Amino acid sequence: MLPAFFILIGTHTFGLPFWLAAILGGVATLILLGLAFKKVMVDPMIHHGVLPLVIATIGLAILMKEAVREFYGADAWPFPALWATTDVTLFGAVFAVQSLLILATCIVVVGALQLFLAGTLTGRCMQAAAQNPAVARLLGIRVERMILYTFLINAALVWIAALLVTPIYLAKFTNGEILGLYAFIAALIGGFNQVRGAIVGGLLLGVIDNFCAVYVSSSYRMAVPLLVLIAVILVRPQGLLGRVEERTV
Amino acid sequence: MAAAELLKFENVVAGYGKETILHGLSFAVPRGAMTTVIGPNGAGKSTAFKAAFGMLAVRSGRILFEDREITNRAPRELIGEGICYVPQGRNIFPELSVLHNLEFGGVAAPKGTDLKARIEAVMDRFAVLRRKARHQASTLSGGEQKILEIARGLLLQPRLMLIDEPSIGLSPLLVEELFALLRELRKGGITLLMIEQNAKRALENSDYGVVLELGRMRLQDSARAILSDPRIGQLFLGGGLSA
Amino acid sequence: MGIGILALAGAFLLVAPLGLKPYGIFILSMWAVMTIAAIGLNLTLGYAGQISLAQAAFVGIGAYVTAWLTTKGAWPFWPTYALGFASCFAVGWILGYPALRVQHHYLAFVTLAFNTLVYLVFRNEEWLTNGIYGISNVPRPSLFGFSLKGGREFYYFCLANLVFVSLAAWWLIRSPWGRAFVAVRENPIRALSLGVDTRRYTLMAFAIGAGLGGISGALYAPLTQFVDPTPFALGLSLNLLLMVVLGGSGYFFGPFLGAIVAVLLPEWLRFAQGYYLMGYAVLVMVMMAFWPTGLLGLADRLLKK
Amino acid sequence: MNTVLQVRDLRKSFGGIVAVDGVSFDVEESEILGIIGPNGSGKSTLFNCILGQLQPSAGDVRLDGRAVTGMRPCDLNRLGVSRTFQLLQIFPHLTVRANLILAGQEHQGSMLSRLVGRPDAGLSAAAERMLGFFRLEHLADEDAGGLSYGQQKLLDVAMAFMAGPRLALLDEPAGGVNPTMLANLRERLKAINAEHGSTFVVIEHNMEFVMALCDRILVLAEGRIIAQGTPAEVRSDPKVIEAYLGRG
Amino acid sequence: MRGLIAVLLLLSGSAFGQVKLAYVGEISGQLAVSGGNFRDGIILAVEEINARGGMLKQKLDLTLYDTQTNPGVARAQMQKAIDGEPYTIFGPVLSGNVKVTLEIVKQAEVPQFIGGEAADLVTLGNPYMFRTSFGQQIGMPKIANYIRDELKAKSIALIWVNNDFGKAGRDQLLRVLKERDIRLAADVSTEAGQVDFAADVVKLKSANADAVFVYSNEEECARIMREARKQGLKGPFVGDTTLLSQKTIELAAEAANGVVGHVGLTVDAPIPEVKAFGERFQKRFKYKPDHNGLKGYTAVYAMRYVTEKKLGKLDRKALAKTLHGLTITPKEEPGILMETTWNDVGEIDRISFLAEVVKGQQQIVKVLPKLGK
Repeated sequence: MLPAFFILIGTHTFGLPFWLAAILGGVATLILLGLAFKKVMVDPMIHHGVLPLVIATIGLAILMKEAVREFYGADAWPFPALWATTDVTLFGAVFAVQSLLILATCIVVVGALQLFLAGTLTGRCMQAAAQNPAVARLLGIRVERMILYTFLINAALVWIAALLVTPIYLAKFTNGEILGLYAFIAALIGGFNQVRGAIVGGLLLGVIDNFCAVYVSSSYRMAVPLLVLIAVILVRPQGLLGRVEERTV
Repeated sequence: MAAAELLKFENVVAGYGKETILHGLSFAVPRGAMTTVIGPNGAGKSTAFKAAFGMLAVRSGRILFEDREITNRAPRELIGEGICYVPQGRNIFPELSVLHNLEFGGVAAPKGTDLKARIEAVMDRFAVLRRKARHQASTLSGGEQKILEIARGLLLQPRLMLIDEPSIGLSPLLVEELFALLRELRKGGITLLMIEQNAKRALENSDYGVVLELGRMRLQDSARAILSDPRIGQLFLGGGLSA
Repeated sequence: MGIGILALAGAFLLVAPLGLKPYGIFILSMWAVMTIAAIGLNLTLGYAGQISLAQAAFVGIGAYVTAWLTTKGAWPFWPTYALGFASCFAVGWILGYPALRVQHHYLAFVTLAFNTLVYLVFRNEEWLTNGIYGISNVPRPSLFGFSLKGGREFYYFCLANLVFVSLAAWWLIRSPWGRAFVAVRENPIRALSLGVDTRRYTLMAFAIGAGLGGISGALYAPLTQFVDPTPFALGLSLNLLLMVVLGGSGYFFGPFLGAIVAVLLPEWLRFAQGYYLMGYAVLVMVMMAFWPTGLLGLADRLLKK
Repeated sequence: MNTVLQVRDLRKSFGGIVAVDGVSFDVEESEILGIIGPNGSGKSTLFNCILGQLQPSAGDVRLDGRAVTGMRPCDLNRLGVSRTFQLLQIFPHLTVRANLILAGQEHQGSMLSRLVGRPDAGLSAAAERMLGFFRLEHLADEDAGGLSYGQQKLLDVAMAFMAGPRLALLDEPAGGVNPTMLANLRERLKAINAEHGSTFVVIEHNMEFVMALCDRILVLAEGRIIAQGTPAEVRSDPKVIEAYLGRG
Repeated sequence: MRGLIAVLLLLSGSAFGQVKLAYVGEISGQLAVSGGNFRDGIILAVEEINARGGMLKQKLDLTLYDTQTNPGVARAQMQKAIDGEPYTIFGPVLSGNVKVTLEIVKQAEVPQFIGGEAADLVTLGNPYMFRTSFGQQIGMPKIANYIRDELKAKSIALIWVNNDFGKAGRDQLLRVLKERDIRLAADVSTEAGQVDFAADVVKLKSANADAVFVYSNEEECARIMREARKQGLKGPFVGDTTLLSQKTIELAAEAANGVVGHVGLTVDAPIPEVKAFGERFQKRFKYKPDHNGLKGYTAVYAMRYVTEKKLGKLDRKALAKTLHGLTITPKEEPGILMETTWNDVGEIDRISFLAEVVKGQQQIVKVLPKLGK
């Protein structure tokens, strides 16, 4: 939600061309949702357990929503599409160019992320820091910095996601809630500690959701992903593809 | 002329939370030799290693390396000084490949180090690592995993290697191989400080022995002398050295 | 000193309605009702350490039971009140089972999902709940022939309920059960080895917390006199969680303070017009950053110094 | 003499690793039995299997002749078996007194009577006696988390005796306790044994402590019993020394 | 606590010679757009009246109360508003919030101009309640007639938002379609605030109906239209006011073209007074109002007309009584913009429009007469 509005502020308030606003919006996202979120909220609070952090994050969500509403209005805003909104016919089926390009972008981004995580030393250091921070620290890996990187990458992904979905979903101050919840459910279903898991979870959730919308009563559509979530959590708490995190007794 | 001792504990007090484990530990590690630390459970052997490697705050006392104080410095800096630490148990990243695990040894290397060449050199030395370089590290056997950890430590060409119970979970034959490897490393000029459960076998392979009890140094001598000391058995079964 | 503060607060709650307009009285009544729900959640979360994001669902169940039976069924109030508690107790017991398997954020998500499912039932099962139209004209009860229709009278009724629930919760916390709850929270393995049947106590913590949610709902319905699904969505559960954590999770008076912050504070901040929710959000964040153990956790630390 | 606990051919493996490998022994009434052995010899796993914290892979545990294999720890505890853990396990946010009452309350009355009955479950006097016995009276109303390590350890042990157990299994009661406190602890344990005839099984690394406390000692190595006897016998057994120092 | 009392005193303290008005509505939360429009319409009218010397020579003093689109808050805020003893209450816009506050408004006997359009509101027994726009039971037959007579459709695929507004509209529509023997080929419920409508549109498409009826809030309407365009769903698309609102058109861009529907109130109406209002509004608030802006604006003028021209004094009960069965024409009161009648339960009647979106602009195809004529 926020990156979309950063970009809109750029184009509307400062009259910037879209591409420049998009880049500046990306930078603002990295700084605010990546760097500042980690340094100002997560770092000081994580020692006190998760609950205070959750509450503070709820507070942050209210703040961001209300700030956008107050300074930008409660309306939804149209958002320029990155590509033409025409259709093409492939193998007898009609596809929107937009959908295909979104799919392509997702594949490229996920591929790049995988490549970065598995193919570069920094990426592997991030994995190491996530899997076993104690050993990583012994090897001289700067665990703190790796964690910061993950926050930055997260912010960047949010920015890309915003660029992709906002033309379809429109920019509105309440957009973040539903999408964020779905992202979280997807990650839980797939397994938290895996890029693969998140992808599988997301795909599965999308497919289930759409099948339900078509075949189950659509007024209970929201229920089915949640039931799947409950089932997954109770049967396989680590997620479909997740690893059991090793515990020391 | 460098001092005869590479690493020195001086009256080190340390512990976890409210519990104090090291009650003024002092001993020195001779340069270029292999020293084994033994002692009953709770003597503070592993704690001493952790304190030396900056993983546990030292409350008082000093730790010196090459006559320079390294008390309470971060692991990353100590790696830079040339100390490497191989902790107890399994410390690899099972889902990454063997080669990538090995690479982590060089994360803290100063700029300009030719890590590629060093990795090659290490793999020359440990054929099994080259053979399985592309395999997931979890497919290695217990002994191979320990070798991987030691090889990873060698990447920065350390002067001192701290090894905590390398033989745990290894078959007797593998333990023999492991000790042979350690002797070889010592010949190559690396000072070794090791904790071992299997005190007899470890001492037989070592130059010196240090006996800890209840967080203090009780005895330090040549490995041979300690081996033949009748009081050692008693130490493990109660009564202490003075009894 | 504690007793002095308590007496002062009690005196204030008793005389406040005399000087307040109906709006203020309504807000105070809402505070009392929400505090009851938060006390329930505090038992589950604060004492027994089981995170639940479903408290709003129980408030909803209690509210619907009361609203439905007193309007369509023309039942008197008290049986519906008891049924509101009992049905939530039963459902809460069942919801406790996942807690025997999973903990922390997994449990949070199971309960969150449950809350949303209950909300969907409220909304979609029109034959039962009148769906999105809601149930209007929920009557306010009378007590010993004395009508509680007026805002002030109903406030005292809510307050009496709050006192009753507080005393019951106080008794529970001081009883062996309270100790067992804390034991389950702090160290279930050791508790088990001391003969504490952690399974039964965990379920009990869920059920009692849920039951208090039901009581809160049974009061909510006649307070607002209109029940529809929207207030019982996830937002209220998060808000109740905020009350418990902000007030001081695991402190007896935490929910009272937390409900002040969550119910009364936004009203006080309204002078800031459009900015009031932002101000509120900032306050919440600041409190959590500096006093992660909540207001009472802070007080506790200051007193010990 | 009565046999309180019978363990027959108990086995436990994790994955491929066998932690307890066919252990059998008896514990007689009012006996203090010590179990020693090097790190990783399976002592704590043995305890956890006996006490239902872990499900044994095979074997049989009997309490007073009654099969209790795999019974839930809370049920076993209510049959009169209590334990302490290797690491300190107290409830830091309860007061010392509340810790003690908690340790006894589940033996009093029914679930319902514990809710409506007296808040102390009628255990105040017993808790007071226990406080006195372990010399913790002055700390009764402190949060247990505020005590020193040694005091917490005493409390931990005291909790195991609140319900007047028939059998107490203590896992390293002396671990991390300073020498003065240690003497106190040993003397208290001896006194309980003498006064109430309670039966103890003690895992301990502190040899001095265990040799002075126990009547009989089992030596465990690699999941098996390799020796047993009086402290003196065990101490001079070459197999035991080998287990600790390794073969040459 | 002292703070609370102080604030309360501050808010309740009324200055002499002012007529107090209250807007209790959705300033934040899910329905902030509609509530915001309604609010700004009121503000504009109040400012205009005050600029011209007020009502009965007294200034109008408007206080805003935010329900956050939340019934519990709405109830509290309505109570707060009533405590301030306002002459008239405007809002809420969300029908559920109208219901939750019904009892206390009725008890307080304050005239209330609601924005809610749910069919049952005026039947719930508050004699002080007046609509500012058609209830759905008035609008829906007009659309159904259009579907039968102009589109000649035999079947309809319906997509609606599952909140009180959408549900009530759907129930009304189902009733009138049945009366006209039009078959319901698909009945797709969606969530308020939903962003992804891919599956829903698939369902509409597979229904193969003669027409598609879209009944949701503005943004969701726009998203549905975009998705429909993406999937090549041909329509024709029919809807009510929200589907043809300025906001929807702006958001859906070219996907909105060709949509036809019934519009109760619109600034694009071919009426000079309405157009002039639209321009004043845009000048004041920098955006183009939707029908809610008109609702708020005309409600204030209706109140003023009755108070000043009919009563000559501030009298709540008389205001309500007089308004029942009254017709106000723009000639008598320019601020009413269009001739408007309230019946004996507060239901509203005035002309409405059939509109079509052509090249991103709402165009009035036909003016539909008042029901009472």
